[in-house]
Amino acid sequence: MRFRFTDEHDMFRDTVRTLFADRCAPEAVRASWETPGARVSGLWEGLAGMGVLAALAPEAVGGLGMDEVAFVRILEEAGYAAVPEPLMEHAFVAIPALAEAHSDALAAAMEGSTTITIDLDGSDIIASAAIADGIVTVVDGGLAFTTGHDTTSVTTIDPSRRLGSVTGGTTIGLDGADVDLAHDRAVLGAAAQCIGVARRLLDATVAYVADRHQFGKPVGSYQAVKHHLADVRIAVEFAAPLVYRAAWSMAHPETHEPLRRARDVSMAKAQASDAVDLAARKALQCHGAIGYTFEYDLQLWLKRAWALSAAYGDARHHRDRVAAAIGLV
Amino acid sequence: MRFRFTDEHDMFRDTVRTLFADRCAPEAVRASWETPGARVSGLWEGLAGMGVLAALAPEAVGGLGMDEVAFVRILEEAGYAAVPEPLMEHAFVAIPALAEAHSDALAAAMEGSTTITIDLDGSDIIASAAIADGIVTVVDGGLAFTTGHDTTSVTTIDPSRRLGSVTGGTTIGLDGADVDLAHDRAVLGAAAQCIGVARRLLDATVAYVADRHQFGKPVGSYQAVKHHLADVRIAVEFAAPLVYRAAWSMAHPETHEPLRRARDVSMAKAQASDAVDLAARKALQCHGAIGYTFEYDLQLWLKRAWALSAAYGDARHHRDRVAAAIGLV
Amino acid sequence: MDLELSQRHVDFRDDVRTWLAENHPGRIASMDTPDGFEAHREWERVLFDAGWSVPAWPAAYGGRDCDLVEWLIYEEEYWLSGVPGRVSANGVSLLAPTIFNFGSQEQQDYFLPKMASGEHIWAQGWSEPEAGSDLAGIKTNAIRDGDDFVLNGQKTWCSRGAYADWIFCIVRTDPDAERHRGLTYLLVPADSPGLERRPISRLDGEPSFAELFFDDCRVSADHVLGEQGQGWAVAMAAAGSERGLSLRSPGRFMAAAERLTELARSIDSVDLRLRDEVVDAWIRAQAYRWQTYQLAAGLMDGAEIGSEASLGKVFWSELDVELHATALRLLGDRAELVDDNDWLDGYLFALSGPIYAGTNEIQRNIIAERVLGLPRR
Amino acid sequence: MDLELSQRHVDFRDDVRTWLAENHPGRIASMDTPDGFEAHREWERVLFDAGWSVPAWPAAYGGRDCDLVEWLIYEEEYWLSGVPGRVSANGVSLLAPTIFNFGSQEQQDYFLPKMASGEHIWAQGWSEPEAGSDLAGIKTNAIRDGDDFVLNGQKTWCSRGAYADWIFCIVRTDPDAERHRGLTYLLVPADSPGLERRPISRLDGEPSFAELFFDDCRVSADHVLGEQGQGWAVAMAAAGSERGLSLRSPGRFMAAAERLTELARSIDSVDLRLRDEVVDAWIRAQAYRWQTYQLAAGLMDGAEIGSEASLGKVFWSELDVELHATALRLLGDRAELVDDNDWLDGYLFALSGPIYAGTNEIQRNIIAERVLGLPRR
Repeated sequence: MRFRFTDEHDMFRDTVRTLFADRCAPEAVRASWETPGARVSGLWEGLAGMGVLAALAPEAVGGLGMDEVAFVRILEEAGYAAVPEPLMEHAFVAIPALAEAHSDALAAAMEGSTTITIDLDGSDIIASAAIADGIVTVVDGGLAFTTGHDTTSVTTIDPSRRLGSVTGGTTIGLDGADVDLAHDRAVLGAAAQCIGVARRLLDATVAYVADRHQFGKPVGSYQAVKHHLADVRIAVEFAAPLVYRAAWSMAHPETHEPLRRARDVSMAKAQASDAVDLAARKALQCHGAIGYTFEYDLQLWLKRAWALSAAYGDARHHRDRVAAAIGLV
Repeated sequence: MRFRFTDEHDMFRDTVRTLFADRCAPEAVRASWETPGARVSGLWEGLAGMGVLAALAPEAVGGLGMDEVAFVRILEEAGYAAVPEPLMEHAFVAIPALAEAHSDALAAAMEGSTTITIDLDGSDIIASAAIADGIVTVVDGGLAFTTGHDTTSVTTIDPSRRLGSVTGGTTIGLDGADVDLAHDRAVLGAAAQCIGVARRLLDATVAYVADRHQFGKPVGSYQAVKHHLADVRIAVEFAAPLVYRAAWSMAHPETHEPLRRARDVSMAKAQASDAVDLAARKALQCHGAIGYTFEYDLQLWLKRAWALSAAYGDARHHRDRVAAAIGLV
Repeated sequence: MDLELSQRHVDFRDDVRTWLAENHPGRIASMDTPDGFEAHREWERVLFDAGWSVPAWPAAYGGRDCDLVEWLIYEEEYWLSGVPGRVSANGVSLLAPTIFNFGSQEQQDYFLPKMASGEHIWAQGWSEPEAGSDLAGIKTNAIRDGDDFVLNGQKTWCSRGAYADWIFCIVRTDPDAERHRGLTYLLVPADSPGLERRPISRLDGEPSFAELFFDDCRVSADHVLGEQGQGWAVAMAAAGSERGLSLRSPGRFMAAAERLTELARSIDSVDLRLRDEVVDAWIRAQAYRWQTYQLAAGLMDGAEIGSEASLGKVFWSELDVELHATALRLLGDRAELVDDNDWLDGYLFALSGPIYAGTNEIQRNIIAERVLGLPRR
Repeated sequence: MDLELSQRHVDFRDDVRTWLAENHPGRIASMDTPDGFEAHREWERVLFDAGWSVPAWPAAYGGRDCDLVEWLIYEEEYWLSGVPGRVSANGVSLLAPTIFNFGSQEQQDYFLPKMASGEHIWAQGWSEPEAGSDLAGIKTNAIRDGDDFVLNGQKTWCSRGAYADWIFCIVRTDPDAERHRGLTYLLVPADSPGLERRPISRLDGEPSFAELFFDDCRVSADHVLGEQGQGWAVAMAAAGSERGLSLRSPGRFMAAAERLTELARSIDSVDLRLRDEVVDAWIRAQAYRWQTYQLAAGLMDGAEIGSEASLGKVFWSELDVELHATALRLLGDRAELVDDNDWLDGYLFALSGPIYAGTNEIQRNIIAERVLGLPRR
């Protein structure tokens, strides 16, 4: 028992953080809104070049053979930077599924010449549909892979999610890929991004209230504001370890009691959703009117918070899954 | 439409408030704990003498013919004073039921030579059982009246509730008395007492934090404490009108749409329960350790808050009743 | 105590209800777009021509001399009917009470009818980048020069500011005076030379406020409301009404709660936890209604509404956020869609409630200090 | 990163579990009654004789030199087994770390073994009527007189204070020094002449604390812990551990959450809203567990636990209240019964959590100022 990230974990995280800081500043996120098909310049190529896209693919096929413990911290950084690309869908769900199924599509996805999103719950609205070359879907209870589809964009509050509905295309089964695992990956990936978004909302708000003065002193010196932000800090502090723990459960199926992965993943998402909801509410309230504007960058994370909190099941849904796992149904 | 108490309403309330202040100070409440059968000296007689016990009985039989709008404010005062006698059960539920049924027991109850409690939901634990001469109960879906029973006291966190279980006795039907109305009376009476308890908790806490100093200034000057108590004030402010409104609905059955009384009564109890729960939590937190002690009087209202919040259905239960009334089931 | 409508009030309610049903203009564009703004102005004119734009005002200025209870009934019917919102709200709710209290006869006669008819749509110019909740920090200068004031500075968060005809401002006429002193309440034509307006968009990109830039902008001294240097007192009187009855009437939240209930009814097997939220919102809308009727009865008997207004501000603004958040949860993955999604639009609007007109943190301070009497420091 | 127990830890866990199962003394009276206090002292002796009273201490003082992970496992098993609580907790959790840090060799050799065996049960004498959260306001005087200090003053809220053998106090040895200065950490025999003790009852009438009255009470200067006048620094080191790992281990809340889950399972058709509360409590107990293991890994690598301890204090104390409140809601009209109602007892105990060891308001200030770096004023 040793709940500590290794220096390698930290270095990999830091490298990706630097890439996001260089390539995915708020202006880049905003630029992605202009047209549904726009990409953040150089980002996908950069991630591919570092091996991030192929991180979870086995070394035998040219991946990094990295485990989920390392990767959830990358996804946390993606939330922190509000990355408007389907990194989670592509690298955390699709690549492992394609690898399990020995799909022909794996190589192109690993080198980043394609971008893959997911549609695991049969919704007619799919995140990143407008920029996806392929979609991992569920057909007859098993995973499948769709390409060559047509996409109609759907306007949402957060255009960087690039939702769309999809018609046509060719679908083939991904035999050997685990549909429940793919679903749990999406849930955990969303939870990890929630943590990153919550941290960013908190950091941005702490900086703002320390600087902004009203009635002759910093807004952040008022006890009410302090306590709002202390509550956010507490929520993040106790949600993050559940995300890491769930990643560890996923990475170590050999030590599984039955249901443990599902239980751990759902605990993580329930707490991460609650944390990011609280962070968004308090960030807006502590910013006041400026936080409510389109021009100010806080909105990038507010909208991401709303979307990710509900994505792949909200806190209520995941508490229900935990209830089932601990014999409370 | 004129939502204003009359001067007569206010005068009657003030008279009873004075009686409670004189006869039912905290020492008197404590004294009632010593033995299960103890009474607050002079209080029941005083209430009888003023006509309070018989307030809801028709003038034709010697009552005051008062309506529920006037009486809920008396019950609010009973909560404010933590009166350890079954005023609500006796005067707000039993007397009207005995009057509707033209019961022989009415006269003695009106003059206060007997004390009557209620058991409307078939519980084996009855409030004020240890001091009751009679119990209004439900038998075969109709109201009934039990006398001559034996009581075994049950020890609870709030000994002034004098809970007991009952065996034996003689039970006769109260033909003509409305069981649903009796139930709604109990709910509304509990709600009114919740408001009074919440007001007392707030007043006591405001006084304490204005006086108590820590770190060189009054505890009540800290913004966190201010906001705790502002929240309590808001909760009481918006719960009380629902109690008055429900009393008016009960007093004016001629203007009833179907289900309106039940809906209004349940709205009142839902909000009053939430308000008194919040008041109790914040009162204890703002007092700190002293509020947690047996010697300090705050506990009289804390315990009453816990009991009344749940009595005759908690907030959840009553929101479910409102759901049914507004077509949400 | 009488909590039923009298026959007179029932007749009044039926009149409003019937008129609104017969004159419902259907869905019109957002009042924060140029076309939508003018469409809303036309709706104001329709209301005005029928005597329904400012029913609580004296007949002389286009009203019906409604008492408070009638006004509350009118508002309930207005919002329940689903007709468009009021582009004139800033003027009618925030400025008009101040003009009635502090305006000269000439000002009243000139401004009030044009406000009632929609000829003048007003925006509020109080906040500045460095003076949000702390209005005493206002820096926009207005220096007297002959019969004019010359304005220099910047205002922000002006709702309707991009298209409004007039702006009611608080400006600093004595640059040496500190904090609350030396402020003046000034009415500014939006087409004044030297005044530039820049729209500010809210979260979803919809222009929703404006910034105003004053660069040697000349405004006639006739347009001072109240006395020069008395702007703080004049403004605070309006701030009382801003936080009070006139800003957000219960009808608005009762209508929203009704619509939320309909939404929940339209969904198969609503999760009990969500249903509980719906019922809670519905009850709270009713609580706000009855507390308001109780407050109105006091006002009609001559009581004044003071710091108690803060209780209502916190209550309705937090109810509004939670009510809309519940609706979005009910909508599930439809919640984030923008097109024809009144709930998302309402949620974004509601989010500003706990912030504007004095943040809820400040309202809670007011409740604690002025209602409960806790020590300031 | 390794989040499974090693074989060594599994063996350790099985040892603890087996020993506790085989030596469970059954239900014993409350430690706040005279008989219950002595029964709990006997239980301490049983633990000590088997080497399970202070497993994290050095073997020389009766411990097993457990590392932090082993200690956390021990605590999980301890609470899950349902054996009696620890009457020695004040000494072992709050005082012992201070003795290890600041005590002389002589003090360590004298006090630690007796604390481990239950021969000395300790109470904390820090709070005073006018110095609750604000310990710098301490007024109890201790004036040096030859080899003794002479104490006058009053302490309050001393858990176990009515029957304890020794009391660890903070007293003012320099009456002219202000606030934090001039305080001294002093160990006081409970049977000292001039010391009177009065039990204070909590809400349900159970004696739960004591007041201490010092009237020319003489205490040997040998019993100063650390240096005279350095009491604040010495106490703050212990306050760190009070708020940190040693005060409330995750095992306590995991066990409570398990019992809550069992309670919910035992009830037919639990309301979904209540079930949701149960699950939330269960998840939060797990969150506290894993956050603690993460913290422990840092500590074992030489990191220090500072203001971050406040995060845990707020989290566990509010979890504890809500967990017990949920249980009472599940019990319905059985909740208020006193006899054999561990949940009511636990609720009353939990209510003190957000108050003692620095109120949660103060903890949130600490988080905001020292963890987030917000300005103090």
